[in-house]
Amino acid sequence: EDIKLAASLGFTGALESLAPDMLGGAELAAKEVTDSGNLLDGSTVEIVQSDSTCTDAAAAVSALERVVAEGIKGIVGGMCSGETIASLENVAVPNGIVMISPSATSPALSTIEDQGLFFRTSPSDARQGEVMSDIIKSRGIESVALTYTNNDYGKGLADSFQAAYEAAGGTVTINAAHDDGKADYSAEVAALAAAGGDALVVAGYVDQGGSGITRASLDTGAFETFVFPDGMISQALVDNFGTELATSFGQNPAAEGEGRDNYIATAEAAGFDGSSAFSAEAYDAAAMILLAMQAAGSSDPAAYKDKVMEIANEPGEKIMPGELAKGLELLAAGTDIDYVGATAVELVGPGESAGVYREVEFPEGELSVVGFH
Amino acid sequence: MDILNALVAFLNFVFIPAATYGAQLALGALGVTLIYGILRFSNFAHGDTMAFGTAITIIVTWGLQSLGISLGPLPTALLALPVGIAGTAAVVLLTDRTVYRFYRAQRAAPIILVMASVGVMFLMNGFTRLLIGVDEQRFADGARFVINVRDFREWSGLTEGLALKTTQALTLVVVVVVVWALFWFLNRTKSGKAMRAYSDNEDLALLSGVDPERVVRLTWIIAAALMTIAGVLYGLDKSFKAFNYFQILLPIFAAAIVGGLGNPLGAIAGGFVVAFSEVAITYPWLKIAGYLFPDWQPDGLLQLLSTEYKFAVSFVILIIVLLFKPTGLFSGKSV
Amino acid sequence: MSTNRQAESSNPWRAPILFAILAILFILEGSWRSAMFSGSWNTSLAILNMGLISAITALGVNMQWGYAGLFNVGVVGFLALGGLAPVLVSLPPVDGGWSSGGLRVLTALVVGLGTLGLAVTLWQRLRRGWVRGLAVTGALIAGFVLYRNIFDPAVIAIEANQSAQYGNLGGLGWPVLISWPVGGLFAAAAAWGVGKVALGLRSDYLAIATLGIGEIIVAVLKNEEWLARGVKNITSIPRPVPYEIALQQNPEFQTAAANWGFPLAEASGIWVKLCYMSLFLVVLLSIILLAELALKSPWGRMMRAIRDNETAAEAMGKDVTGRHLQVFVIGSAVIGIAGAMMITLDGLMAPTGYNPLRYTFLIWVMVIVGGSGNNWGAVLGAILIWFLWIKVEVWGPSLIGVLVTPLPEGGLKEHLLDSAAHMRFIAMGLVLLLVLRFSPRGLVPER
Amino acid sequence: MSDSDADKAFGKRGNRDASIVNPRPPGTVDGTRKSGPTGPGRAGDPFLIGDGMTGGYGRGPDILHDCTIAVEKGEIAVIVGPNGAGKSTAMKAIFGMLDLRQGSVRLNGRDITALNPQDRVKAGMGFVPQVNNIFPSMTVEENLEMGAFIRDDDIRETLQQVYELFPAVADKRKQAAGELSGGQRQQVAVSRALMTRPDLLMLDEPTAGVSPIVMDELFDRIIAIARGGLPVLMVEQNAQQAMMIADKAYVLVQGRNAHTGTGKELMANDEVRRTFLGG
Amino acid sequence: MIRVEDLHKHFGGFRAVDGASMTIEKGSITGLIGPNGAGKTTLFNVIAGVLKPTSGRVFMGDEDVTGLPPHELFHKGLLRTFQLAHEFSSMTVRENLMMVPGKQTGETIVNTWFRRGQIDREEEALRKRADEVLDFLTIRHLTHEKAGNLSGGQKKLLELGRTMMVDANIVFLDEVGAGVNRTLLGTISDAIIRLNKERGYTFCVIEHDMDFIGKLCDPVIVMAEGKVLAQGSAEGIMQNEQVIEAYLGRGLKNKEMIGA
Ligand SMILES: Nc1ncnc2c1ncn2[C@@H]1O[C@H](COP(=O)(O)OP(=O)(O)OP(=O)(O)O)[C@@H](O)[C@H]1O
Ligand SMILES: Nc1ncnc2c1ncn2[C@@H]1O[C@H](COP(=O)(O)OP(=O)(O)OP(=O)(O)O)[C@@H](O)[C@H]1O
Ligand SMILES: CC(C)C[C@H](N)C(=O)O
Ligand SMILES: [Mg+2]
Ligand SMILES: [Mg+2]
Repeated sequence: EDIKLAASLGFTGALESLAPDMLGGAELAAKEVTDSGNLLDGSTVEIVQSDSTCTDAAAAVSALERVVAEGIKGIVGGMCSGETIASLENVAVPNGIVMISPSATSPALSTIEDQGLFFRTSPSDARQGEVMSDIIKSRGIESVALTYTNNDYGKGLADSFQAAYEAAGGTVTINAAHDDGKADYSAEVAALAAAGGDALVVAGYVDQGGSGITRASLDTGAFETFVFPDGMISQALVDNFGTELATSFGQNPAAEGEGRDNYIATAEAAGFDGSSAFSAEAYDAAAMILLAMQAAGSSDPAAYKDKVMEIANEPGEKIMPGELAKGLELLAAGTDIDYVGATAVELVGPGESAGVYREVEFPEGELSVVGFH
Repeated sequence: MDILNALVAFLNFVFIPAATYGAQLALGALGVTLIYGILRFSNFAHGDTMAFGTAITIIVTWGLQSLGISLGPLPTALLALPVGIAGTAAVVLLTDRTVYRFYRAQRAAPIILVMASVGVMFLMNGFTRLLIGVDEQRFADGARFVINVRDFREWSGLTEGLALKTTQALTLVVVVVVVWALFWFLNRTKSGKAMRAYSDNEDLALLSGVDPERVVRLTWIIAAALMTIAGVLYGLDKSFKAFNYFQILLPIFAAAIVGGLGNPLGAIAGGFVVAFSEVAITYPWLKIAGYLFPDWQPDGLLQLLSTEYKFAVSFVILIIVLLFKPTGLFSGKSV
Repeated sequence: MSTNRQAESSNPWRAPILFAILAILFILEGSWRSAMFSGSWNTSLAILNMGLISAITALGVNMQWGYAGLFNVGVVGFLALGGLAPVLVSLPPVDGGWSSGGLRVLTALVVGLGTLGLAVTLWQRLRRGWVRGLAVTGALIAGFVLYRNIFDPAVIAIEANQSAQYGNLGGLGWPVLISWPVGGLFAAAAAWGVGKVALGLRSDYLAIATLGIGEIIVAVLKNEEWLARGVKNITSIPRPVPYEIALQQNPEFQTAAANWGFPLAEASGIWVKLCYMSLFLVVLLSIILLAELALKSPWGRMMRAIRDNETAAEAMGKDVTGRHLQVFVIGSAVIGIAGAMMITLDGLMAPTGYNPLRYTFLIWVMVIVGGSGNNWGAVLGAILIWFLWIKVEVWGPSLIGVLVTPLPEGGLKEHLLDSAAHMRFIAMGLVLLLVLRFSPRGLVPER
Repeated sequence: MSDSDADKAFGKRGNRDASIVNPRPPGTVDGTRKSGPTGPGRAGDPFLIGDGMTGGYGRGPDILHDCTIAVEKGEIAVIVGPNGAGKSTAMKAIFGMLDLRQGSVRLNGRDITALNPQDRVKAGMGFVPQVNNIFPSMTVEENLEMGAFIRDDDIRETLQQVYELFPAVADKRKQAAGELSGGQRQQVAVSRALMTRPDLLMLDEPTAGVSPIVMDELFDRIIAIARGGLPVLMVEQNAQQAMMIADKAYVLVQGRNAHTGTGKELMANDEVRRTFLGG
Repeated sequence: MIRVEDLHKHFGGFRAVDGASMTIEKGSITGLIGPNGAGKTTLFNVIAGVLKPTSGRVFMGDEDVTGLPPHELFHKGLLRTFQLAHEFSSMTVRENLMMVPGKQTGETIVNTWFRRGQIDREEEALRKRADEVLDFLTIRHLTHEKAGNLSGGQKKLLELGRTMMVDANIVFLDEVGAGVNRTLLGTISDAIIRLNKERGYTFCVIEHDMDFIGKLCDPVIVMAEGKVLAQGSAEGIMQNEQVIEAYLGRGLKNKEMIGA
């Protein structure tokens, strides 16, 4: 059989720079599985692209309708929460296709009516807010300014953080949105600087407004200490700012262990940046769809949707990135597996990643991990 | 002392950033206005052509850097700029030749030209991405600061710091030079006068022996230079990202309209009006008030509106400006 | 100019032929699986439905531009405002939303509007001079402070109410179809305000004012959570048509689907889309009917006269500003209706999606490509451009695939293939330029 | 100004939004056209002759039908005729602003039919159109400089001569031409054409809307110019005065030569006077 | 009929109309002449509501109409033509006429949906009236021509025709003669006289052709530099030294060079 999976990602539009590495992840998984020849008696897997544009729900839906017509058996995506919800409600549910999003993190997706078809390999932002609050408190910082990218991700994260932080006795001097892709962030930085605080929490995207805000804050001397959540933590951040982040820190979902490192290395060999945000999650999403198919012995979404939770969680043999062939073999043999993958997948509740976060610092212009939460 | 602190805070967070941004917008608006005045349509491809010119400049800059050539404290991109301008001019002339000239000869309604420019916008958009990709690119090198916050604090003994980046200083200087050169060109040289004459009355310019196609070519070349310079300065100061150059189109048009379309002086003023209204209106005055009235302890941030509305507010300002100056800031004289 | 218009005499068959070609495109899309087409009726109908909504939007823009020469660059704003209607009309009310601060918010809004009204009255009543300036400024500041004092706490209270799931006021729980005209009303009200300020002044005002209102409306939708949850989005907006899942479980439908020979899931999708399509067609055709009736009567003649020569029309007793306001409001209302329909179709309100490229420029392209001033042209342009906008996503990469075949394997080829997604824009640009080249007055020129 | 030019914006159509397109009237001549080669003239030609011209605008119907207009050195030739007869069209045809379908234009012993207007200026022709004949936002002096655009030599002397010829123009030299009154504009327009140092001056209704005193002034100048050796070809509706000064006069009707003769002859012709000159 | 009191209209610092006062009597054909730039057109525009005066008042009968917009003045019976013809160029000649009458049922958008019958009846009546006007102006053969294709003089006739579609009180004509063939101008002046006699229109006419003014107008008002310079009968004005000095001139100086 020739199995097609859709990669519904924003190849054009506001987050177009993240999409290629995410696609790379999904394709890597597909290639690994195809090459192994172990899936459902030697089926091959092909990834078809569907441009979700990240922001235009209608275009995302139309594009997805099209690939559904091509007979896809599962969807890796969508990318941004808004467009993901639209695709889920308008395409995936009506057509009964499984959808695993690597990056849609809005808490709203936890409660959505999904007929058991929707999963995600990233945790809900509700959790990260709490983790971030703990980290900041533990460093003895009592007041912060907060800026977030103005979408459901940024807003949700900012709100959950503010609630957690204030409950723990901290002060948020200002909670201001910034829009991505704007020409200039002077006004935002001026406002943040005027409000003051011991640190600035930048709940944004590293190659979007988040970096712009950080840059301008450093240049004008508005803040010296920054707190970065997942949208910001990446090699690009270190490249951009180097030693200027000596006192800054942050956290992002990333499990302990060699899974992630393996993945990054493999990705580099395959010619893309595996440490780019949500690239690993995309790999895991694709891998999980394929493993679930194997577990169900069928590529029919109605059959394999119930297997996703099984292969993702304990009990079973741990499967790391690069070991998909082994996983398929085990499943074919009827052995239970526990897919760990590049992001230490552990699905909880309605099928979303439980979320292990690593705490990082940037001494001497290098990213270094100081602990896990 | 406190008054000085207040002043420095204002300069650092409002004045210098807004002036830089305003200068970048002004250059963009100048190009828009020039094309509007002479070719008679609003060029929607402006932002994406800026991106294209910048992309060429960046690639050349990389080449120079890899050869070890640099400009000392100034960004190497300045050396690459002429190449960028030449490349952009070539591309723009090619589009004129293949797209706009047809409609000019047909005397098509100008809205058609506007829509054709939307088509060109899509093309440029795609080509830029093919050329340099979608990622963010930083290409500023050389010294980062003329004055930085820490040095300023030490030197002045104030609590507030003041920073002036090389790129900011560069932007302001370049804008002054470019604007002066443009005005000198338009008002003093024969070719400049031919351009103004053509803009004023096409047929009569023809009857005076002006070659209209030469004027058109000249306009595109100057516009290409303005676009590339604006794009590179903007990219140096912020960073290069193809998508942002589409986003900057809106404020550029706003600036050009407020200034009175077709009017170069207006374009410059418009750029600064837009920039300052964006930054100043949403500024929380708490800190400055704190310096000026140390005893007053307001509970809010003294922010008129939150920054989410900065763009919206700047439009309201623009409408108010227009209500008091119904023909734009500088009407009458045009390109 | 005039000559070149006369020469291109309009062929009465032009529009029907073009519509037939368009129909064939959709049929191919629905039935022929190939490199060019998906061969799925679901895709075909999905494109068509969105195309119909675009057509209604384009009709609204065409009324403003084609009939009256008004340049509206805030299409996205009116569309978004219309989209607010389904949220406020058809969602069930949120428990505790109203009691936590609903009335106070309404009071605050009344205070805000009252302040503006007061300021305008003062401006008109008082004599020119510094007293007037002072009085107006004073009234505005006082009003603003009062407004913020009532508004802010109320909003905080509402947004705190079950903020993860709601945090908004919710709607009235009425049938969603009612929200379509309501969306029109919303947009019309905003247009009236904009028109009052900007029309009758230099035409640039309208451009700036609409550009601004577009930004403002979208900013409000993004940031005013109490209204429609802002960027946290509203999902599961009720539908006027059955749900696929319900159909799939309905035995009658199951047998019907079997009779047609379609798989159940596919059949349910097609059925739902057909339902939407009929609703949209009814709206579209009624709007066209009303518009054509108006155009082919003294009102239309008056509008043509105004567009032709404002000064002379004014001297011949026509209230040019009044008519402009009328057309602007009506056109915006039509856009608002389309906005409400779009949200109904999407079932989702995500304000971050309202970007001007897609909802202002693309609509303009539709109107101009179709032929401004001509209702059928606008419809044709809208559906065609929407079709292409969706299809170039496929055609672009295949195009680049064909283009690079002669290239040697290596970095450049790799790079080009990687960038295939951006071919969408290049292909779109090419299509647009080609259409404009071969029919520079639009596909179906006016008259 | 206020109520005249403003609404021509889009070829007299609506959609005149100033925020996307420049509302100033666009040109009517295709500036992209390239010149063809010039040919030899014919023996016995007058200084300028538009010979057997037939043609119209764009792809529209013929407006001129086998129409011939000529002028000799030192003479004034006047074209009169009813509105819409094709007088302005004939002038434009001679100047290459529309394609001739038949006939030729010969100047000073050369066949210039294939030249575009820009090159005819270089060949020594000066033209003052009926409307839109100044650069409104440029100063009067800049208007004159534009007149001298094709010249590379020192223009100060010519400038001085023109100022002497038109003192009213000299007074306003620093003012934007668009701020002048109708009569002054006409003088600027004629001055601009003179700055080219043309070998031939063509004027399309230079006195329309001009007060009697300024009209006399203009006619005086035109006579002086012509007698200075520069041939003048002009269209006039103030036929009675025009006929008085005309060495040669053409009556055009529906694009054809209806009557030709000296001004005095035509004035003496009763039928011509009644039907065309309003006598 | 129309009384103008101490009217000023300044553009920036420039005083285009500088304290003009005049009265246009009911039933008269008043001429308005003056050098180029005297402010005649500006005065017209102020009276017709196109421009707002800097100061001064305009009365129509006893009513103060200063600053009313043009379309309201139209409904009070004040009509005007333009110095350069302002036809609706993309509409036919007949449509140009039919659009003139105000308060048509079919001009209200709701009526176009629900009252087609009445609209059709009104249109029929309008069409008839338009054809009568075209007959009167002797351009019936151009009924279906696009107005933009008319020649200069025909456009001026059409402008005049529009004033006949409704019952006007006063008509302002701005240089109907400029660029118009003198023979055709005779037809136009006949038409003006007939309208004045048969329908009792009051006219105010700007013109530079003194034959035309002399034949048609009484009284004649002379403006210069934004002020009223003189006023009186046509013959009287043409003898007035000041007027000759400022406006009429004394004929050609280069007479001796003619007809060499
Ligand atoms: N640009 C144009 N396109 C098409 N037809 C035109 C154009 N200009 C003029 N015409 C037509 O050509 C004919 C002759 O026009 P022309 O301007 O030559 O007349 P004219 O003799 O100069 O009249 P007038 O005395 O009114 O200036 C008229 O019927 C006119 O409608
Ligand atoms: N919008 C304007 N802005 C500035 N100046 C103006 C404007 N309109 C008219 N003027 C000036 O006002 C003066 C009077 O102009 P107006 O058109 O009333 O003269 P006129 O008496 O009608 O002359 P003509 O006989 O040439 O038509 C002129 O000097 C003119 O330049
Ligand atoms: C691609 C991601 C950064 C998207 C983001 N997490 C969202 O939910 O919208
Ligand atoms: Mg003429
Ligand atoms: Mg006048």
